[in-house]
Amino acid sequence: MSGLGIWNYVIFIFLMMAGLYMVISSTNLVKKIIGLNVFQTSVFFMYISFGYIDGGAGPVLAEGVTLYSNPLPHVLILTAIVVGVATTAVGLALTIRIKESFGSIEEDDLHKMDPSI
Amino acid sequence: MNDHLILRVVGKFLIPYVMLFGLYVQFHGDFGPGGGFQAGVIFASGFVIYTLLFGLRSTQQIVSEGFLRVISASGVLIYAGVGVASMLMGGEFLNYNVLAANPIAGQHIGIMVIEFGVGLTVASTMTLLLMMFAERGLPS
Amino acid sequence: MLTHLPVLVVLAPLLAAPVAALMRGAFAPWVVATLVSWFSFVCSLLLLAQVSDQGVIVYSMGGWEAPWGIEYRIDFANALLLVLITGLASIVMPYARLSVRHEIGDERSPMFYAAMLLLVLGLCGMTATGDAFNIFVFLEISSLATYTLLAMGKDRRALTSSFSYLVMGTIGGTFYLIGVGFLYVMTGTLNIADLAERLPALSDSATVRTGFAFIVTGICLKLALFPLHLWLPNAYTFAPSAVTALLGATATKVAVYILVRMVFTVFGVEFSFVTIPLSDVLVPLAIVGLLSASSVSIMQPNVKRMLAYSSVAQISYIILGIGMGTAMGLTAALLHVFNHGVMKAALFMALGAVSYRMGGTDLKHMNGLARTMPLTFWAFVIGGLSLIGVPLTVGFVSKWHLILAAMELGWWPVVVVILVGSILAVIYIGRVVEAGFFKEPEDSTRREAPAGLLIPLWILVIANIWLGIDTRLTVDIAEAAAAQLMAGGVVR
Amino acid sequence: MAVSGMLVLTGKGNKMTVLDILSGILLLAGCSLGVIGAIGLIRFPDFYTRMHAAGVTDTLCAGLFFGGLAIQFGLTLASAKLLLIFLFMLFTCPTSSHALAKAARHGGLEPWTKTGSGAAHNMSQEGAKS
Amino acid sequence: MIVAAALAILVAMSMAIVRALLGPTIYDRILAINLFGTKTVMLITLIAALAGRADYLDIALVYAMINFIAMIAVLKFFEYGSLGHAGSDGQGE
Amino acid sequence: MVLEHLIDISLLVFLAVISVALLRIKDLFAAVMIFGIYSLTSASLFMVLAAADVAFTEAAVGAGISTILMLATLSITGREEKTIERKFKLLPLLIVSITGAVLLYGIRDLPPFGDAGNPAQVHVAPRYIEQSPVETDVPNIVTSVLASYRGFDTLGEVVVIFTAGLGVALIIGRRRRLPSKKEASSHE
Repeated sequence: MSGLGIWNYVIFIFLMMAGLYMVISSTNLVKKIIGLNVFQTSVFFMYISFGYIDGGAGPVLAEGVTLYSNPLPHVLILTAIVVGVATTAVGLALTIRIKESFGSIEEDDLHKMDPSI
Repeated sequence: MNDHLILRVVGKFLIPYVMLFGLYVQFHGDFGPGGGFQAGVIFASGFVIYTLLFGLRSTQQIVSEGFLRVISASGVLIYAGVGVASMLMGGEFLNYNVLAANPIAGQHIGIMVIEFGVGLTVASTMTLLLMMFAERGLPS
Repeated sequence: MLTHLPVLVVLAPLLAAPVAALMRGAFAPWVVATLVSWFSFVCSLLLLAQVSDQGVIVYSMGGWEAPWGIEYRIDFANALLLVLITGLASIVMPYARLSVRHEIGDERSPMFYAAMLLLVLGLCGMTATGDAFNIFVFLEISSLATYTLLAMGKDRRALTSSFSYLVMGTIGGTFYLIGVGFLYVMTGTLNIADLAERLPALSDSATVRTGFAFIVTGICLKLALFPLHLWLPNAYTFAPSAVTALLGATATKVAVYILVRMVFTVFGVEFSFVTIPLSDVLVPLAIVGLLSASSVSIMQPNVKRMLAYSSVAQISYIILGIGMGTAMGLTAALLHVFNHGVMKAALFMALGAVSYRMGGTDLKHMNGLARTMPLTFWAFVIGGLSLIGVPLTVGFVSKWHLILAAMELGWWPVVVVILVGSILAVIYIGRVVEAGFFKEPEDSTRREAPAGLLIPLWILVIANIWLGIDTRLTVDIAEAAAAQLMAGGVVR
Repeated sequence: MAVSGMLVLTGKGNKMTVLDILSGILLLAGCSLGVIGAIGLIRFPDFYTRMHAAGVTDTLCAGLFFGGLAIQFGLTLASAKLLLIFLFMLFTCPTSSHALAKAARHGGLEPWTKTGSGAAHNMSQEGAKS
Repeated sequence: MIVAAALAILVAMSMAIVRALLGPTIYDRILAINLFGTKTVMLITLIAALAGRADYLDIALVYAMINFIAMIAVLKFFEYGSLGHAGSDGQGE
Repeated sequence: MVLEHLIDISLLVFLAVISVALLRIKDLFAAVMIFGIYSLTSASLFMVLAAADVAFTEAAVGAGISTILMLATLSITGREEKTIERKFKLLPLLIVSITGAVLLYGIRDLPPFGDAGNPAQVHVAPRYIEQSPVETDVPNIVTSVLASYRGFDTLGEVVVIFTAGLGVALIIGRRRRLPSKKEASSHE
């Protein structure tokens, strides 16, 4: 089981790094935001795995169930998902304005227009 | 989407059920998965479908942006208001126990009202977000 | 009512922000914002008094006691920070009226003030809370408000600067989240005091160390420590003046506070400076950052940008103090957090007044300012002297303590670096002063900034001098805070 | 995951009733339809044929599958919910398939023919964008 | 039996992903995503049955709904280039 | 239990494949759609990990709202990512490798996956599970923790949403478009 657990975490880290790489290396602003989302989602997986118990039911009380998984990470991640979508919305709004005032959403183009960006 | 007649008909038919489902999720959140946030998003998707099928202007005739802003702010105020009420009634901020004679009843009232506040803010803000994004996309 | 003080500080802007957002025109929301920030300021002052009377104040949200619910835990360090944030907010808000009308326009003012209130709310919430995850939530509130406010600048580059801050800030916030997750999985708690109790037994764990690394890196992104500071200069340069004044003075300071709280309270001095050689990382970065940012700021043609780089340098001083890992160093760091907030706000407000009259903040706009806008200019000069660290100003107090702390450790090269940093500050402030006194203005008619800008500005300038002469208040509190933090801060 | 899962489903039941067998048949039929549709999605030469494979099987596959599960759940709220989901999909799946096909036709995507297969393959994204 | 069902769904999902990644036209991707969505709904109902929780079926319903909305949004974007557009009749423009 | 692991592993592999595809794809429209698949898959993964509420939210938010907002953005900004010559970027790769290596170091000492005796499962959480029916009488523990025990976090969450709405309204809200903007956008 522990081997499987480690395998889980390794994939989460892979996803995290794929997201982070997308954020840092893409020049397109929309792509950056997608990357941010991927990055954050993989962190959410990590949290939920922290609260997972083998054979534990979802934390909704039911007859005859004694083992529940940990509700606290779920609560935290609910909040974090909301934060993520809020950031996404503001980021996309900024992207629209950047497109309207610079005519491009490619970081390279923006940099060419104004080296200080 | 005038040329997608079938889509329009089916979509229009589904919208009330989607919103009903949103209400179900809102008030069933105590017993199963769901709650104010999810309900708000689902309720907002009713407006999303309408906007997609019939255009932004039609949606704006149903709900104005100003109205949505009021709702969005009032959700926050309702939530914080529960906290203030519990402070005024002698408990800590957001201590629902003091809201009723019996702590359990107080918790029920508190959770119900704040979930309602969450639902209001989320539903209105999500609709508002979509409307603002769609507005920018229309040819001016 | 006094028992509710910790939450009232945060609650007032929380209730006011939605109300302000719904108002019409520019005047009503401004009144609301100003009154609310004054109210919060009074609350924080009372809170500080309460802390010095009764020691640590604990307030359990929802009546659920600590590890299960969220608690607010106020000691000297956060009381001091709360006074700084709300105090500066209550000075910047009155100041904002004219500059917002000038830079934002009446139409968007209500939402602008609401965003300012949300920023204050987020910063206060981060400072007051005693829960590691609650910090993240309020961090994101303040960040979202910041992204919005930064994008309000007139220059179109404000948008790109805001976007890059959004990306960096989100990465920083997520790093912090990863770190807190690692701590949670090892201890099962999110409460800071509880974490502090449980972590020492786990100092060997690779997971805890990784958590530490991620938390520190995430916060350092937010506080713009040297190699991670790239978002800051543009953000400060293109933001509206009122926003720059509030942000430049408070946002990074709160991040510093979170760093201090994490390093000293949660992980403890033992873990942070002995098990993990934090000093070996922070001190070199701070020194390089200090020298490079100061040098870069000398070359800036835009005074606002120059001050932004100087902010990076000043943050390096603070990090230097933290990196020493001693009570003296921490005292100096906390002092500088407070004092730098006061002086940077004054400087940015003075620049806002210049931009209000002259239409820009380039060096050429400063020409002959001593004649055209003498009051504004003298305010700038005093702020600048404070930045350099001239005696009788606040800047001197904190630098003096920093030098004392370095000498206590026998770090003579660091003392030299601090002095060199001050000399560099003399050069970059000197350029502006030279332009103001000796260059000919294009139009030498006297056009002082309006009283609405000058009065708040001069209140801060007087605070600069007063706190520089009467050092008892700040130094005592900072020393008490440092003592509490060094002791682990877990005072049950 | 709960240990109190449905015993029959996990194969730990001691007796197989007629209903179990029926539900098994429904499940297997549904799933094989799903796989067939997916294979079609991969193997067929152009969009319209793929749509034929996927769109046609999709609803029936879901219907059979839900029917199988509903038998397992018995006459409870769960079966009612399954029925609701099925009804929802019954309306939406064909609708979206129809809309998609129509959009593709309007977008200028030509059906594949044995002789003119090149046309379909030239239909790159740039072409479809118009 | 249930294992076979789960396997079948997973295989179908993986094929849908392959089609979504390969394209070649954008319509193929949309179709693949639609198929993927319905298979996800089936997977969720399967998980709900495994856990014996009727509550989880609500989530399957949300999936079906989101799938439909995303579908309309994609089509709308694709045909009209904007989400707020009313359509070819120009109503309300 | 084998079946759940099977589903778990398959979903993880799907996610890994999708994330690589997202990195490589050039058409932003396709990227957004594939991101939709990513969200749906991640929501299924949350279901497998017994987090129904999270799956609910992720499906509604990630696959629903985020995707639609991204599509709305693309309808304004255009859907092609500029094809630049693929420069080999050393710095991002370096940063990512270092971060990944630190994380891999960090998971060495993690408590065993899914064990009921982990510190996180024995310290704070049991109170929620045992006392929540008594103290709040709400069967869904996630709701009771969300709304009561950690209600202040949720207040923060609502404020976050409100802030996002306010921010977007300030940034792209309806107002007269300035002619200078159009000039600026026309010179490309």
